Amino acid sequence: MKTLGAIAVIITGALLLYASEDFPAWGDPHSPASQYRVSQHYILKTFEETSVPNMVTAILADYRGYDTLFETVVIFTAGIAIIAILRGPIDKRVRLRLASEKKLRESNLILAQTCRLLVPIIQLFALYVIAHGHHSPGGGFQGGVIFGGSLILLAISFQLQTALDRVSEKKAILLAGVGVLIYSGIGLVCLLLGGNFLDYSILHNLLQVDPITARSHGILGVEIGVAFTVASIMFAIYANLSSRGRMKGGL
Amino acid sequence: MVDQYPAIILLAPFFAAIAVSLFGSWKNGLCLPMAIIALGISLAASIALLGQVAAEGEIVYLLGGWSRPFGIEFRIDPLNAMLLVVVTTVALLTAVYSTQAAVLETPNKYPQFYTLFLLLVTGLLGMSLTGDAFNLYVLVEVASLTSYALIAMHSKRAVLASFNYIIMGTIGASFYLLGVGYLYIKTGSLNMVDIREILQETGLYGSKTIMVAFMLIMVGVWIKMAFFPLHGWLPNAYSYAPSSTSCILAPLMTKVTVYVMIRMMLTVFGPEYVFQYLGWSNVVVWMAVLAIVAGSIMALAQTDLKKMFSYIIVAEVGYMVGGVWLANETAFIGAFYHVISDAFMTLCLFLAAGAIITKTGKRSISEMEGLFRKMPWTMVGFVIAALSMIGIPPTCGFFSKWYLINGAIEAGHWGYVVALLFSSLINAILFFKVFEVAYFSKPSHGQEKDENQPESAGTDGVGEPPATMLAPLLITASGLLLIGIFNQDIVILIRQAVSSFGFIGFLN
Amino acid sequence: MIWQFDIIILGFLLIAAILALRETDLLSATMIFGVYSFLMCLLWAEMAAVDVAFTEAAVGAGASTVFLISTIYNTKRKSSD
Amino acid sequence: MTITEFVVSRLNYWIYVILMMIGLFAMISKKNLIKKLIGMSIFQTAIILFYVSMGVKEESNIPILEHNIAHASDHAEASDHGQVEEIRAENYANPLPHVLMLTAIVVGVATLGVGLAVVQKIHQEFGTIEEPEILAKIKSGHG
Repeated sequence: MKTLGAIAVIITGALLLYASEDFPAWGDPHSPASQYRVSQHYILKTFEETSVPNMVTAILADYRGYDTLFETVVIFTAGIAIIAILRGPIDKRVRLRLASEKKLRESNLILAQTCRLLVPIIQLFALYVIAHGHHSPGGGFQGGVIFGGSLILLAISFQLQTALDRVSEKKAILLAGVGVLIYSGIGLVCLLLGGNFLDYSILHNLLQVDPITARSHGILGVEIGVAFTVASIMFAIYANLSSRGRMKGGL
Repeated sequence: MVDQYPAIILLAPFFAAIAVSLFGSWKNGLCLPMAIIALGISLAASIALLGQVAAEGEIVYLLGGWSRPFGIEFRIDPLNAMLLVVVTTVALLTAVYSTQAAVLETPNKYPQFYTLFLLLVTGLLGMSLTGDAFNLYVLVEVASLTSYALIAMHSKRAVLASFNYIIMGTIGASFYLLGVGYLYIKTGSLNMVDIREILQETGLYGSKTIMVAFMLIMVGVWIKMAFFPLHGWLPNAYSYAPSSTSCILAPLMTKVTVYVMIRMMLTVFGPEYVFQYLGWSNVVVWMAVLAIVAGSIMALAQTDLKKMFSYIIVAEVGYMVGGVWLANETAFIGAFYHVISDAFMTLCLFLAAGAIITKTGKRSISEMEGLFRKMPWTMVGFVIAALSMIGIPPTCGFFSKWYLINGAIEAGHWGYVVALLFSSLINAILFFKVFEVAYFSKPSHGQEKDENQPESAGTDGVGEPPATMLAPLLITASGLLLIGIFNQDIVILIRQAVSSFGFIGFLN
Repeated sequence: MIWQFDIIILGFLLIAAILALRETDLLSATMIFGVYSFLMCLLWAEMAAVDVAFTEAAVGAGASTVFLISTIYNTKRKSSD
Repeated sequence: MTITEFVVSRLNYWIYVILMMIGLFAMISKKNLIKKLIGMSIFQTAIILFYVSMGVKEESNIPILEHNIAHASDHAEASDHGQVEEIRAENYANPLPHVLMLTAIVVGVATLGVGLAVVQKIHQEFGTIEEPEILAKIKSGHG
């Protein structure tokens, strides 16, 4: 396997290096990828068409919103998949190990207090990242991961149960579903109002704004949906992986 | 509403998946009806869309209302319209089949199973619909992630098979992604049609990057469809998966990926580039020959029923890849016709295998004694599928082979003809081996067998499977005959699509 | 883009990738992998891909590492290669 | 073109290939399943590095409009067009690869998560995560 792998790797690598000879230089502003009308249009027209200064957010949630919908679905799928894989009958061995582990935990005062202090700040920051995605780097994914991270931090520094008391696994999956539903629901509303799927400009009647601002609002709505899904799935994945799908003990 | 069919096809299973995940754990009984209703809607919409495409030609659906190179679009021509009907039909039949099977095989994961199942169908539908090269990658990943999980949900061996599938599947998808990146760095576009136009207009045919991009995409897609030297992950994954999973994965995953390959070759790079400029068809057809021969021989060596079927799939992938790369219209018609008929043949085989395994608990061919007596209707379905696999006239398997062989003769590729005939012969041997055991041998150890059987089987040996398992099987079997009988209509549709690609004149 | 910075990080990246795969203690390997992710994040930020860098910092260096550690905790720490 | 310029213009593409091959080799030849997954992540991030590298433009800024430009074009209709500072494409990095790679990162972590879940399941079933040991257990009829 090792020699076979090495041969395959060397051949592929040689092929890729051979092709890279043909690439435009790194950082060349006149490379085809940057010169072609797609990229030009995105840079020049995004603000005009969606009134979002952060081009990445606008392309992510609007021009290529369909991609992002399925990106959210990928995360959602991963969450469901991990539950489906790990859930099973309870194994005695693990339960024993968990019992011994429990005692070590509870005593660490500094850790507990720092965490108590940090978690709300992290969550606040996450909300800021989600909401400010139009104007600065960030958006639903990043904010969602950070929010999920705050729950993971809670679970690591106390016990998994502490975090699960606040957001149980069932709730997390429910919230993740709601997130995907928000995203696709906005798309569906567009479809029902007579536009194409995910054509937010059609929402302008509903929101009482002009079509361009409607796109901006649509993007915000979509980002919120993404954040819901990502935050809750990140936590659900952690909860499952750290406890072997048993929701007990954990890291 | 009429112009929203493409969205409806995709969204019906998608929303059903979310609904199942939201309400499924609250009421398990809701999962299956929701799945069946959604797939029914999707099937109806895809049939309507097929009618529309057949009448009006290619349909473009702009997502988000953004025009061609800026947004993502669905492009539906007769080929993928037919594929959509195939995918939704197979999914619907499998959903009906899973009524009992899912309860038996994944008892405590009922909502998860249906969520993943519907998302898998969504991914496959999206893969066939999309007209955007990068979007295809995302949907490939949706379909792959769900299939990893669906496979790993079951037995011990399935978990390991799933891990190998994750590794191989990720390599395949990443190669595809890299190939798209290579295309992007040279063309600056991600839209399939747009890429082809830029390639033609700016004279990029000679570019090394484009050639390597083509190789990367092909290798990536071949890994995903288990083309012979890259097939390693498939047999274990499909044969150890729970039966309702293998019933949906085995017929659809490889076929949809073959369609992706067709789309990449014809829509993105264009037949001119692939067949005329590169001129690799001969090499690839020989690889296909190798795949057919190797797949058949490996199938012959198997004792496990489902594993034997999995190796037959490896051989069948060789048929389709070879047919496409023969680069003439007849062979292409054969290849695409085979995509359709093979989806149903494989479904029929796996449904039969699933029914047999659930009822008897036996996986090995040598343990199939007396099945004709015990489960006559199941075996009727099995026999029709087997005849189709071998290529006996009224079934669809005959017609696809007919076109493939004619195409190969047209292209003067005798190696492929021989391989096809050889593989049919091996299939005949394989299936008659099964028939022999199932029809002629009597169960040697009559009474003590009962203890090994699952609770579902009655106390006095084995009977027919429940109606929810039998009905899809028989519908599929009759479908095989219908596809065979109405082959002309399908061929006309394929020809309509092929004529727009302009195949004639690319003989090698 | 600042090419001097680019070259330095690329060098470190190579080292980190090789070390992460050569280390037989999986926990250390995971930590080095976290470093690798973080270097990637720096590199992308330097290449003006701030959103990607942000995501990688949160996902690659954060979530992935935690997932890996929790798996190692539940399986075993020593690797044969 | 000096040597430095040549190296700088190519280095990113070389390094990504090397990183990708390191990852690929690990995926194929490592025996430990977690090592394989780490290799997989390296493999995927290398591809992301490639994509991000092709979006770079010399002297360009992050793809977010500066406030004054955004604000100015807000009232573009009102003021004379000549007064407003125009958006120039070469001032901003190509945003499209960034968008695509956001998706790829998320797909990567999802795959990693599912892979790790499968590894844990394998450990539960076989008691080991070394490939040869698992295969030996299957062969001896344990599996």
